[in-house]
Order: sequence, then C-alpha cells, then structure tokens
Amino acid sequence: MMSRKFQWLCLTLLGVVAITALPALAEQPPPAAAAKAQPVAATQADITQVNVAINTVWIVVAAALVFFMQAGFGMVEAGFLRAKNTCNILMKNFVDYCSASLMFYVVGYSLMFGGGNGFLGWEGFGIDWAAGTDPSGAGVSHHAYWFFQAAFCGAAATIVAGGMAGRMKFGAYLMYTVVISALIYPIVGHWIWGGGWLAKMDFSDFAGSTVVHATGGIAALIGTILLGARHGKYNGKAKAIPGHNIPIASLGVFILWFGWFGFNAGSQIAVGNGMTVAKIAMNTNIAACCGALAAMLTIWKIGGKPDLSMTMNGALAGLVAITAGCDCMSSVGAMITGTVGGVAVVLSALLLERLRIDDPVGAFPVHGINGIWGTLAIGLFSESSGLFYGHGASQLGIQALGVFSVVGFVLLTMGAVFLLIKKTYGLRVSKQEELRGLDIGEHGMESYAGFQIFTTE
Amino acid sequence: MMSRKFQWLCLTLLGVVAITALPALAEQPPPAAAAKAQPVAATQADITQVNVAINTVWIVVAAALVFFMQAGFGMVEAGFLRAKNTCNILMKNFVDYCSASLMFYVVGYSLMFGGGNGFLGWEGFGIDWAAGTDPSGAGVSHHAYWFFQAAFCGAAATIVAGGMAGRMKFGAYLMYTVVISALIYPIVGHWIWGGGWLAKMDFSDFAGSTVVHATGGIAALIGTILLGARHGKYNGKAKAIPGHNIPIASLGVFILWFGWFGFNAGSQIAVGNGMTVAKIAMNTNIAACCGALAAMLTIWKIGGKPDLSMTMNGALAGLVAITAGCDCMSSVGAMITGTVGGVAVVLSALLLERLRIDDPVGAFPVHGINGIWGTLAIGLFSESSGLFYGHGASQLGIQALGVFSVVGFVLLTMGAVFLLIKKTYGLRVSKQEELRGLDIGEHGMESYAGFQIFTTE
Amino acid sequence: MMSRKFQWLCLTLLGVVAITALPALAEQPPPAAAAKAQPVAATQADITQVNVAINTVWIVVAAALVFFMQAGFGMVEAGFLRAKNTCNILMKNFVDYCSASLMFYVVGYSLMFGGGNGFLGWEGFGIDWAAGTDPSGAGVSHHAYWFFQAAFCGAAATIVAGGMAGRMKFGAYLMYTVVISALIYPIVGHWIWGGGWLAKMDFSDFAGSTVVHATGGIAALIGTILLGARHGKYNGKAKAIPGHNIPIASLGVFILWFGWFGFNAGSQIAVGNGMTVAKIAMNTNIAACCGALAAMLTIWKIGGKPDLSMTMNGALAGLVAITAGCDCMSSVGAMITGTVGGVAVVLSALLLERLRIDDPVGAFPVHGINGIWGTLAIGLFSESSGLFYGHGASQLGIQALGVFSVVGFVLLTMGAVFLLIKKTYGLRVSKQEELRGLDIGEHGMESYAGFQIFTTE
Amino acid sequence: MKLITAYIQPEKLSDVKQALYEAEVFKLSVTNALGCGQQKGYHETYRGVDIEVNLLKKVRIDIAVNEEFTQATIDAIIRGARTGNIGDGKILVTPLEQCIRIRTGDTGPAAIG
Amino acid sequence: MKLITAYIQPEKLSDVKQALYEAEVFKLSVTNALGCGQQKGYHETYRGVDIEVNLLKKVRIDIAVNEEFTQATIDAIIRGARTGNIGDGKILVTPLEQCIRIRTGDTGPAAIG
Amino acid sequence: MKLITAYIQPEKLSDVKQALYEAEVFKLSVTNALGCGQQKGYHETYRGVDIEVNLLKKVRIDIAVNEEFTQATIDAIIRGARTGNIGDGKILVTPLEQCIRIRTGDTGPAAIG
Ligand SMILES: Nc1ncnc2c1ncn2[C@@H]1O[C@H](COP(=O)(O)OP(=O)(O)O)[C@@H](O)[C@H]1O
Ligand SMILES: Nc1ncnc2c1ncn2[C@@H]1O[C@H](COP(=O)(O)OP(=O)(O)O)[C@@H](O)[C@H]1O
Ligand SMILES: Nc1ncnc2c1ncn2[C@@H]1O[C@H](COP(=O)(O)OP(=O)(O)O)[C@@H](O)[C@H]1O
Repeated sequence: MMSRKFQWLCLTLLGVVAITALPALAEQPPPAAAAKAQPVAATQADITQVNVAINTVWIVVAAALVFFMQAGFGMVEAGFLRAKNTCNILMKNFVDYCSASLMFYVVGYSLMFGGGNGFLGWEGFGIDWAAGTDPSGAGVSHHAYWFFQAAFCGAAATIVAGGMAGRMKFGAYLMYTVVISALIYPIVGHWIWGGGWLAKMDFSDFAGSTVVHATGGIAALIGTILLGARHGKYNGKAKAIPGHNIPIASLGVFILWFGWFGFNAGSQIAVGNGMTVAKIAMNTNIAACCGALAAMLTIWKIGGKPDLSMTMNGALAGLVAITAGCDCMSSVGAMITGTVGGVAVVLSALLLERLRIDDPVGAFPVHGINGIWGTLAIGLFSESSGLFYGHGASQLGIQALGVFSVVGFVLLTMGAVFLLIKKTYGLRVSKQEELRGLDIGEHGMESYAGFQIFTTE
Repeated sequence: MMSRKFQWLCLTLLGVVAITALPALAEQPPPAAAAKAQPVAATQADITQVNVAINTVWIVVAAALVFFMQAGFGMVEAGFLRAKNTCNILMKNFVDYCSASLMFYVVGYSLMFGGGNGFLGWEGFGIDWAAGTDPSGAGVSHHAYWFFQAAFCGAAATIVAGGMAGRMKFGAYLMYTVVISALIYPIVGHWIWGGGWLAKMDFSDFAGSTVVHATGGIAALIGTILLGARHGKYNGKAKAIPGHNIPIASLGVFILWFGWFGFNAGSQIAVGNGMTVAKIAMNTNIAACCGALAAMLTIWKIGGKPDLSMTMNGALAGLVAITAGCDCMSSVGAMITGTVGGVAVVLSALLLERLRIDDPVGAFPVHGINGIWGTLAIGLFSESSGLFYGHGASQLGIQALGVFSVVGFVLLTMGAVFLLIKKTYGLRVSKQEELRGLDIGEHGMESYAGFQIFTTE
Repeated sequence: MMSRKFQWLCLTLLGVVAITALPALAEQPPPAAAAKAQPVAATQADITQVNVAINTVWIVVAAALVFFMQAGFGMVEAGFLRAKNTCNILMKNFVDYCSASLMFYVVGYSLMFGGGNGFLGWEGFGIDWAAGTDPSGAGVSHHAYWFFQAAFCGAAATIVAGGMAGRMKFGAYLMYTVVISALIYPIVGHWIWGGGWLAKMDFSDFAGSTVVHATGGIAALIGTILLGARHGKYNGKAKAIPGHNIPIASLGVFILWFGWFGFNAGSQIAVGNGMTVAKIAMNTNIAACCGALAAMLTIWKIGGKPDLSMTMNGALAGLVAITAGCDCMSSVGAMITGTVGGVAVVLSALLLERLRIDDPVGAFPVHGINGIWGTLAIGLFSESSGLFYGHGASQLGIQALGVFSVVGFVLLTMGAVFLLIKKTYGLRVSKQEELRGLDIGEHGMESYAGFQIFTTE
Repeated sequence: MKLITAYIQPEKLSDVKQALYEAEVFKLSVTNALGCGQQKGYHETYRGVDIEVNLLKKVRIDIAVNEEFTQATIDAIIRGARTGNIGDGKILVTPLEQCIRIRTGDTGPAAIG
Repeated sequence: MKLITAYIQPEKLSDVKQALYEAEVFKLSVTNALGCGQQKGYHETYRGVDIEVNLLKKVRIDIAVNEEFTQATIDAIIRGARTGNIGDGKILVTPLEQCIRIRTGDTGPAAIG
Repeated sequence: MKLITAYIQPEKLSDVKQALYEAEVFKLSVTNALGCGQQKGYHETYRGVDIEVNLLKKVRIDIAVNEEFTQATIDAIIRGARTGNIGDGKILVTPLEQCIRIRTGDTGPAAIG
C-alpha cells in the first residue's frame, strides 16, 4: 500500500502543478519569431556561411553517430563471445577508440590528409595547420573534419578486436591498436581519400568499404590466423561456441545500423540540396535489409533454421557492402549489393570454419569479404561508370586494382606487426588464463558478478 | 603489476604525444572560415535551396531516430518476455523491419502516397516516379521521404510481435508482416496522410497515433485473441509471468522515447522558423513524463507498490497519446493527454488480464488504447479546433469517425489474415516447443548460453 | 529444414520484388529539386530565419541527445550495482527525469532564466511568458530552450541516485528529486547562466561542469554520507562489491559520451559558422579519450591490472572536466584537462574508500571532483583568460570563488534537505529489505526473473 | 529418516509442488540442474556449425522426510511429474542419519517438518 | 565419514564460512538453491497481477567430514547461520561411504581434508 | 546401489563425460557449484579495492549406479578429470537405498540405467 506519509506528498505536488499551470491553459502565446529585420539584401557570402553552418551541424551529428558505432561494435562482440571474456573485449573496445583518437590527432590525420606524395601525407602534425578549409571542400573546419575522420579510424581499429577475441593479450592489443591507427589506416586512407595514387586513378570508395572495412577485416584475418583458434574450438570436429548474450548483440547491430546513417550519409559532407544525402540514407537502409534477409534465407537453407546471429551478420554485411557505392548506385543496385553481401557473409563464415580459422564474431566475413565485394560492386552497379550500366569494365578494373593493393599492403604490414609482437611480447595468453577467462586474468574482474554461469568450456 | 615490457611502451607513447603536441599549445590558429566571397546578391532560390537542405538533414536525422526505435521495441519486448523466447522476438523484430522496408519500397509507398482515389494510392511502384517533390511540401526528395515513412511502417509492423510473443510460429509471423506492411498499413496511411477520404474530412493525426499505433495495437489485439494465451498463464487464476531482463527493457523505453523526438518532431518536415518543431519536442517530452508518473501512481494505488514495468508502459502510453496532437496542443493539453494515457494503460492492462487476453508486453494497452485516446484528444485539446477551446464538437466527431473506421478496417482485415494463416500454415507452435522455448525450437539457439536459468514455467 | 509451405512463400516474394523492381533498374531519374524560383532578392530577414531554423534543429537534436544520457546514467548505475537493486535504480532514474521535467516546467525554468535579482529569477511560471526570444540570443523559441535545459536539469537530479544506491528509500528519493529540480538546481543555474551574480562577475562555465555536475556530485556526496554505507561494505576492511552487469554499464558510458556531444556542442546554440561547435565536439572527444587512458594507466599502476570500471569512470571524468571549458580551450588544453580528470577520478575514488564513504558508482569522484576541476581548469587553460596563456590569475580566482560558493550552497541546502527527510520520513530502508534487495522490497519485482543469481552479500 | 532426491522436467515443478502440498509435504529445496539420460538431447546449429546438446535442463528437488512419509512423498512426486514420455526423470532415496533445525537446534524427526 | 548438507540464508554464507574456518573446516562446496519451508514466502504483483513467491533464495553447503569432525562442523554452521528467525535453515547428515581425491587417488578419511 | 558425487574443474566436464561414455555410463546429472579446497583462490581488485575470491567455480556431477558399476564409474571420472594439479576435485560415494524411474514406476537396480 502506498504509505500515508507519501500520499500527501503526491497530492500536494499534483495540486501545485495544477494551480501553476492553469493560467497557461487559458492562453499561451507562442514566443515571437526572430525580431523583424530591416529588408537589407542578403549576399552570397551569407548563403555560403549558412551552408557551412548546415554542413558543420550535419558532420558533427554524423560524427557523433559514427562514434556511437563504437558502442555497437562493443555490444556485438561482447554478445557473441562467452561471458568470461566480456570485460576484456569491452576494454579493448574502449581503449582502441581512445588510442585511435589520440594517434589520429597526433599523426594520423596529417599522414592521411596532409599534402605529401601519392603514398603518404606529411603536413601539420597535431592539427596545427595554417588557416584553411577542410579537404572535403564543404567549408567545414579542420576540427569538424578531424572529429568525423577520427571516428572512422576508431572503427577500423576496433574491427580486429572481435576476430582475435578470447585469447589475445591485452598488452599486445594495445600495441597493435597504436600501429594501425597511427600508420596503417592513415596510409591506406591517404591513397584513397587523401589525394594519393588510388584517388588519382579515380578509384572509388565513397564511405570506406575498403578504407575502413577491408583494412580492418584483413587485419583481423591475418591476426586470427597468427593467433590460432580458441582452446577447444577444433578438438576433433569444429565445435560451435555460442555467444552468451544475444539481446545485447542484437542491440549492437541496431546501434551499428543507426550509426551507419552517419557513416555513409555523413560522408556527403557538403549537403547541397540534400538529394545525395537522402539517396545514400535510402540505399544504406535497403542494402542492410536485403543483406539480413538474404543471410537468413541462406542459413535457413543450409542449417535448417533461421539463425539470428547470422541474420545479424547479414545486416552488417549489407551495410559494409553498400558503404563504397551508396552514393553512385540506384536503389536496385543497392538491393543487389546488399543481397549478395548477405549470402557472402554466410558462405565465407562457413568456409572459415572449414579452414579452421576461428573468428568468433565474423570480423573477416563481415568486414573483409564485404568490404572487398562492396568496392568491386561499384564497378558493376555505379550509375555513372558501372559495367551493367554500359560503361565498360574499366572502373571494375580500377576497383579490383585498388582492393588488391590495399589487401596486399595490410596483409604484409599487419602480418609483420603481429609476427613481431608474437616473437617479442607474445600475442596469446596462457591456456590456464584462457580457460578461466580473460576477464579475471587480464582485468581482475567479472562481467556478471553473482550470476551462475557454466564455464565448462 | 603492469609488466615492465609494457611500461616503456606507455612512457614512450606519452612522450611522443607530448612532443608532437607541444607546438600546438603555443599557438593554434583556427582554420579560416569559408573564403571571402564577393558581395553578390542572394536570391530567394538560394534561400529555398538552403531550406530544402535543412529540411533534408532534419528528416534524415529524424528517420534515423525512428529507425533506432526498432532497437527500442526489440529491447522492451525481449526484456518483458522470458529468457527462452528472446532470440525469437529479436529475430521477428529484425525481420519485420527488413521486410517492411522492402515491401514499403516495392508497393507500400505507392499505395500510400501515390495519386489514386480516396481509398488507395496507385502510382509509381518501386519509387521510380517522374521527377517531383515529396508529398509533404517541404521540398525534400522522395528518397528522404521514403526513408522516413518506411521507418514508420516498420514501427507499425513490429508492435504486433510483442502481443503475440512466446507462442507464435516464426513462419506465420513472416506472412503477417508482409501483409501489414505491403497492404494494411499503406491503405490506412493513404486515408489519413496520403490525401485519402479521412484527410479530405480534416481528420487530424499529426504523427500517427492512429496511422501507426492504433493500427499496430489493434492488429496485436486481434492476433493475440486468435492465438490464445501462453501455456500456464491462466491455469486457475491469472498468473504473472515476469520479464527476464528489466534493465534491457528500461533501455528500450529510453531508446523509444529518444526516437520519438524524431517520430513526432520529424513529422514537421518543413522546419520553417523552427517554432513548431520545438513545440512538438516539448509536448512530446512532457506528455511522456506525465504518462510515466500517472501510471506509477495508479499502479502504486492499485497494486501497492510502484511497479517499474507499468511505469515504463506509462511513459510509452504518454508518447503514443501525444503523437496525434503534438503540433496542435498547448503544453498543458499535452500534460493532460499524457496523464490520461498513463492511467489508461494501467487500467486497460488490468482489464486484459481480467478478460484473459494474454498480451505479454502490453502492446494493445500502450499502442491500441492510447493510439485511440490520443486521436480523440485532438478533438478536446486542439488549440485551433478542440472542444475545450470553444470550437465545438465537430473535430471530435471527425476524430471518432476516423478512429472507428481504422479500428474496424484493421480488425476485419487482420482478423481475416490471422484466421487464414491459422487454418492453413498454423499460428502457434507446439506445446512442447513452447515449453522448451521458441529460441531453441524456431532458431536452434539460446539467448544466454552458459547462464543458469530456471525455465520452470 | 525450411518447411516446404514456407519455401514457396519466399520464392514468390523474391519474384514479386524482382519483377516490380526491374523497371527501376533500367532508369530511375532522381526527383527534381525544388521548383525553379524567380530570381527575387533575398533579405537579411530570410537569412536570420534560416539561421533560427538551423539553431532550432541543432538544439532539438542536441536536447534529444542530452535526454538520451538519462539512459546512459541508468545503464551505468544499474551495471555497477548488484542485481538485486537494479529495478530500484532504474525506477529512480525514470522518475527523477519525469519529475525534473515537470518541476522545471512549472517553476524551475522561471527561477533560472526569468528576470529577477542576482540570486533568483522570478518570471513567467508555467512558461507562459509574453512573446520573446530565448535567453541564449540564438533566436530559438522558449520551447526549444526549455527542452534543452530541462534535460540538463534531469541530468543534475539523476547523478545523486548512483551515489545513494542500494539502500535509499524510494519515497525519500522522490522528495529529494522534487527539491533539487524545482529549487536547488535552478538557483545555481540562475547564478551562472541566468544572469545572476556569478554571471555578472564573468564566472565561466560553458556547458555546466559546475551548474550540472558539481551540483549533482556534491549533493550525492552529502547524501551518501548522511545515508551511511551499504550493509557489509565496511565490516573490518573495505570490501569490494562488484557491479553485476559490466556490459550494460559499458554501453551506458558510450551512451553518455554520445549524448555529451549534445550536452557540450549543443550549448553553443547559435551555430554561426559552425567553428565553435566543431571545436567543442573535438575537445569533448579528446578529453574523454585522455581521461579514459589516464585512469586506466593510474589504476593499472596502483591496482596491478587495467580495471574496466575505472577506465569507464575515467572517460566520464574527462567528459565532466571538459564541460566547462570546451569552448575556450585549445585541444591541447582539453587533453591536459581530461588527463588530470582521469587521474583524479581514480585517486578520489580510492580516497572515498579509505574514508569509508560508500559511493557505489563513483558519483562524487566523477561529477563532484571533476566538475570542480573542470571549472578551475578554465582559469588555467582558457585561451582568452587562462593563467598559462599569460592572462594572470584573475579568472582562476573567479572560478574558485564560483565553485566554492556553489559547493557551499549545495552542501548546506541539500544537507538540510536530506537531514530533514532522515528525521521525518526516513532515508534508509530496513536492513532486512536491503539484504533481500530493494527491487523486491520497494517495487515487488526482480530484474532478472528466472536467472540463478547468488545474493550472498 | 530419508533424503529423497528427484530430477524432473522443469515445467513440471509447479505440478509436483502441488502434488506434494496435497500429500502434506510442505518443505523442500530446489536446485537447477542439467541431465543426461535416455532422452537423447538435440542438435542445434549455431552460425551453421553443429552443436550437440545432450545435457538437458532439469530441476532437482531434495526433500528430507520421516520414514512414514517416504512412500507418500515418492507417490506425490510421481503424480506430479509423470507424463509417460522419456525424460520424466528419476527419484533417488538415500538414508538420512540426522536432521537439525538451525533456528532452534531441534534434531531428528522433529526437525524435519 | 559423513556428508553434511546445510541450507542457509544466502547472506549468512560468509559468516558460516568464517565459523567453519575457526573450527578448522577448510573445504566445502556451495550451490545456489531455492527453498520452501516454514517461511511463507511473499506476494509480489507484477504489472498488477498477483504472483506468489514461495521458493525463497537459499544457499546449499556440502561438506564431507571425518567422523570426529561431524559435531564440530554442525556447531560451526549453527553458530554462523543462526539468527533465531524463521528461515534459518536445516542441516542434514548422511553417511559417506567413500571419498576419493582425484588428483592423487587417495581414498577414505585421508582424502577428505 | 551407490550415489557417486564428484566435484570437478568446469573445463573437465566434457572429458569426464567422454570417459564415462567409454565406461558405458550414460546417465548423469550436472550442477553448477562453487568450491573451496586446497586451491587457495585468488585476489582481484575491483575499482582498486581488494576482493578475495576463495569460492572457485566447480561442476558437480551426480551419478546413481548399480553396485557393480561403482568402481568403473569412479575410475572413469578420475581418468577424465585428473590433471595432477591442485583443484582437480573430489569424489564422494554415498549409499543409495532406492531408485525409481518416474516414467514407468520401475524401482531398484532396474531403474538406474
Ligand atoms: N543414473 C542416474 N544418475 C543420475 N541422474 C540420473 C540417472 N538417471 C537419470 N538421471 C536424471 O534423470 C533425468 C531423466 O532421465 P531419463 O533417462 O531421460 O528419463 P526416463 O527415465 O524417463 O527415461 C536425466 O536427465 C538425469 O538428470
Ligand atoms: N524437510 C526438508 N527437506 C528439504 N529441505 C528443507 C526441509 N526443511 C527445510 N528445508 C530447507 O531449509 C530452508 C529453511 O527452512 P525453514 O523451515 O523456512 O526454516 P526454519 O527451520 O528456521 O523454520 C528451506 O527453505 C528449505 O530450503
Ligand atoms: N571435504 C570436502 N567437502 C566438500 N567439498 C569438497 C571437500 N573437499 C574438496 N571439495 C570440493 O572439491 C574441490 C577441489 O578440492 P581441492 O582440495 O581444491 O582439490 P585437490 O583435492 O585436488 O587438492 C573443492 O573446490 C570443493 O568443491
């Protein structure tokens, strides 16, 4: 029963509200619009400033959305692992974003967007460039542009965490994350977005299927191979190790999808008349839908039941795939790109299992395979240069060359980095720590204190 | 102890950061504003384009927010069910959005907004309309408008999942979801927002209390009745079946509330001077607050304790109720509408229990009852046509007629659809599968692998 | 196996999609831009209106982000507590936002922003002010400004919940929340943002390190002291009581960080050319990163392992610290401010433990200590008035005076309020209820029905 | 005195409790368990990889009874838990030498109920 | 050898562990359990619908002891767990025929400790 | 008949199941448990505050067997669970007076398997 003492409080409160609010019911004139101005003529400079304001608000909102994807990555990865490794993956997810931001501030932004040669930028470290507008031509300040790009750098860095989860040393991860965000990602980015050699060839990757996703996905693949499978994963035949918190993973997928509207549509920094922004948002959405449905039907056919985790991977696959061409494809092109992505993610995940490469969250199938596919898809479905729109195969060739170069570059450099860490500091925790869980071993804490959880494998 | 090997890394890093950043401390001139333009006069066409840009950015952000509500629905529904049915509801939630997007792309948008007669639109399937501006008059492209509207369609479709949760076949749900998003929702939408017969009568439903929520809520009601209660729910007297993850449900409510600012304020697509957008946001917020508090006090009085799940339903009830009239009510009107909504949701949930209609998440009380109430509330509190503002009862009559028609239409059509599925494919899983949980039965996976969970009912 | 009945459905669907979509592949002309207008000249009034539109959209989006922080607070607090008190903290989190909104509508906004004296505003209760523009000078309506500010008020109110969690009566919390949001917060706000005495002295607190965070943090400290520690926390030596759901807490931190872009960058309501908005967003991000890394390294050194919960507190500490000076610091200033915040949060949390003050989520270290530090940091690092930029110590003096006054005022008033509640209604639940958990005692429900959870302490 | 331990299907718990109640057995302890018996378990696939689940969810009930209640208790459990399908479970009876009520220190048969 | 099984209030676990420690009993196993006894349970309402909770949270402790430790162990448990309120719990003693240490293969009384 | 109860390291469960399977013991029940033995536990710090964890995660296995299977079962458990490290666990054997198959009502040795 609501206590007496308490009832008077509520009643009094309601009374106060009622009395104070009553006059407002009678009449509540809206605040006046901005004070009436003299009809002084406006100039194009005014229009330009307004457009810069719109672009800035847009890019800041979009950057915040891309930042929020970090939460999505964290939840997806945590949910797809076992409970005993959850704190570890969340910690990696925090720390890679933080260190990526810092590294990208100190060196990355300059390597990527600074003037330089075709391979590397070299200008204005610490973002202390002389006054000037951002590289995108939308008139926004370097600060805004940095914020947007730093969030992208964080995304590339964090993709790897999922593939190597459940057995990688935390310290080794810190080392890796510094290297990718300070060097590898900015170099690839310079080639494609910073005026580098691929940009000059008209290689096209609008929002980063290659720059962000293929880079992260390939790094995850080589890291996963060098690290080896989780203990118990391939004793005899391959064993499924189910994720421990599917609701949180599903939330993560929604957060990623939500953030992707900032990732893709935000990459059109100059809003202009908004047509392209709208088209990108539509394409992004429809490709994700097709990817999810295609993955569901594929795994349903193969495995006998519509598996939720694969369906979620399918949505992400569609998003990754459409990232490169969201601006230049028709919505039907986007549907096909997403559908193929959804099928590809299932098949490549099953292939990895067969090859006994243990990628617990599907980092490579989602980001690697679909980053590549999405980049190539431009050569097929671009309305202005695609093969299926009668523009010949030259764009496709350029796309293939670009993807091939980036994959090769990342394989070599990240392979070397991981090997180096392996030989010196060590990549992998002890078997004993792996069995008990990295949460306790690396961080001295548990994710679900008090909960009864079987840790029998 | 932080390992030695590691300490040098950190120190070196900090050093590098410090050294590189130092010059920036000394002086860091901000990037210059957009280059100084010649004072060329701006025209109204420039202003129009700028306004379209603002409207587009606004609608894309709002659409992303509405999309994100899908995550909110998923979390609320999952949290209010038992652990064993969680994957199933999440899967439904994914798939209905995906299929709604696709269906709304292929046919729905055209049935809803295409020119046609008072009952149905019929124009431009596959959104390949000739150039032209969107139906809202805000000058944004069809792509932007479609994206916004598709997210609404997804919301209407997903409401039903909660009411029928815990026993409905996944295949049956797929069938239902195609029908509602390709046909039922677009038809109702055409009547009210697409220039149909109710629109012509000045029926008023600003952001969809009727179009989205009553449609979804009524479909949920008829589906729930035809499906029957969950096993064990009404053996002897009604038994509560508590939700398994209240924190995640609470997060879901916040996500919905957050998204609702896009849902309601975003429906004012033409931003203009922003006054209406701001007013809507304020009304939306205040109605939700009143709904939550009213529901809390009501259940506290009735049940003896302030029940969190009812309080959360109350917030949603307030949001649903204010959706129709958020643009035309004063904030006091919004407070009353929300408060009544909060009381109504508790009473109608208890009534459902008494009638032995098993709606696990309160889909009908929240969306059905409050969708209806919110629509009628316009007839009472609209500042321009409401009874209490001295404008007579004619608006109220129109509102009642409109709601009555929609409720009747949805009851009949969705009733027929569910009956048809029931007779052919079957609506309900086997008792054995229901007891073990739909996660294993329908999807072959568990939501919380490793966790010890009692599944004694 | 996917059932036969079902396969035809899928195939048919795919067929329909394909057929309907095919024509679109062939040709899909984009909708035309807004109809060609006559070259009529635009006036400055048009530009002003456009700017108001931009500012309004910006503030509404920012306000929605700040609202969403409420979810972040809820998740962080819930995750850091034990499972048995989770519903209670979530309920408090809901109710304080709702009552803060209501109280801030009825009285708070007027006390804070109404004309009055240096101590208190007194104008326009129930927001029925005569037409006029908002106090920020950005031309947005009172409704927009209220919405933004109300979300801030909710944040100040909810900070306390975490510190006093796990043993405070729900009724007592309701009383507290009414007082802080109707009186204490608006008065402090008036001093600093409403033209009060501190504002007149050029005390600087851009987005509320003092107004929001120090106020909430100090109230939490005094409340926590008056309430006493949780049962079993300090039997013999201090015992750690680990949080029960770290993934959800980590999500909460990301949500807060995400919302903080609205909190800080949104406080620059007049977007202008966007430079300041961008700078704020960048500073906010970089300070959070530095705070997280600094806290991680500090706890690693002290405790021997990189503790995730402290790292998360560190990110929040950086955010709180940069809130005051995000507009006036260079990014290097922001880095230092954040780094110091991250170290400070760890040290002050350990100090509280030593003093046997039981603050389960670190409300005081995060919001109190860093609110104060961030305010003082302006006196050091402000580019226009800071000590380290050669502007002498006068700003620092003003900052210290302001912080000192606010801390004193809140300590006295909230101390009195909590004491009064303690003597009359009672602050604390019975030991029996505390042991069994407040979820059952106060709300009659459990957070994780069915889960096996040890409640051995 | 005897200690009766039964493994039953989880969803049968409330029926068993009801049956015990009717047999005037009011005290029992319940534990969550997994069991492997004639019931073969089932195959799931997670992300397309086979996963064999042969430890099924069961509920374990422990009841300390006085000699004369033994049969009645067993009968009640069977009444509540039997469906006739594989997986219905097992009842195990072990000798109980002593029983002590912590609150009062009562021992032996008097402490059971 | 005896097997001592006790059902106690969850929040008493650390006190019981402490008391056992003082009685030089260092080995035990703990399980989460639900119990139904003289304690009547309580009523909640969830969403306004009544819900009777009569299975209360308990903790189960199992200790294998050599004959001569039996009484000391029982006393220690009682010392740690007794509050005098209903719900304090029960101690059950069953005969233990054999005990084997897996690591060494030791059997009998030597393997207990 | 005997009731064999074993506390083992969680990660050894599948090896033990395999060993039992090879010894033709197909039925068992498994419970999640915490244990405190010679294994000393470990220290964590949470938010810088010390926290001593001395109840370690274990898995409890219960197997009802007929007399003649007793030794084979014990041997199988040892085969599956032994690593030679502290914490490998214990096996306890108690007398089982009766066993009833709920589905059929079979009793005694016939009901065990
Ligand atoms: N010999 C045994 N030892 C331990 N537990 C057993 C034994 N036999 C059965 N059980 C328990 O009883 C449950 C049901 O046994 P099962 O053989 O499937 O049923 P039924 O006897 O009806 O065929 C098992 O899952 C297991 O938990
Ligand atoms: N006869 C019994 N068989 C099995 N468990 C019992 C029995 N009697 C008591 N228990 C366990 O002991 C717990 C406490 O018993 P209860 O009767 O409430 O306490 P008290 O003996 O102090 O009155 C019960 O919840 C139950 O778990
Ligand atoms: N006397 C006992 N009573 C109850 N459980 C015991 C006893 N001795 C050991 N155990 C259980 O066995 C587990 C392993 O025991 P431990 O002494 O650590 O291993 P080992 O015998 O290999 O040294 C303990 O964690 C506990 O669960």
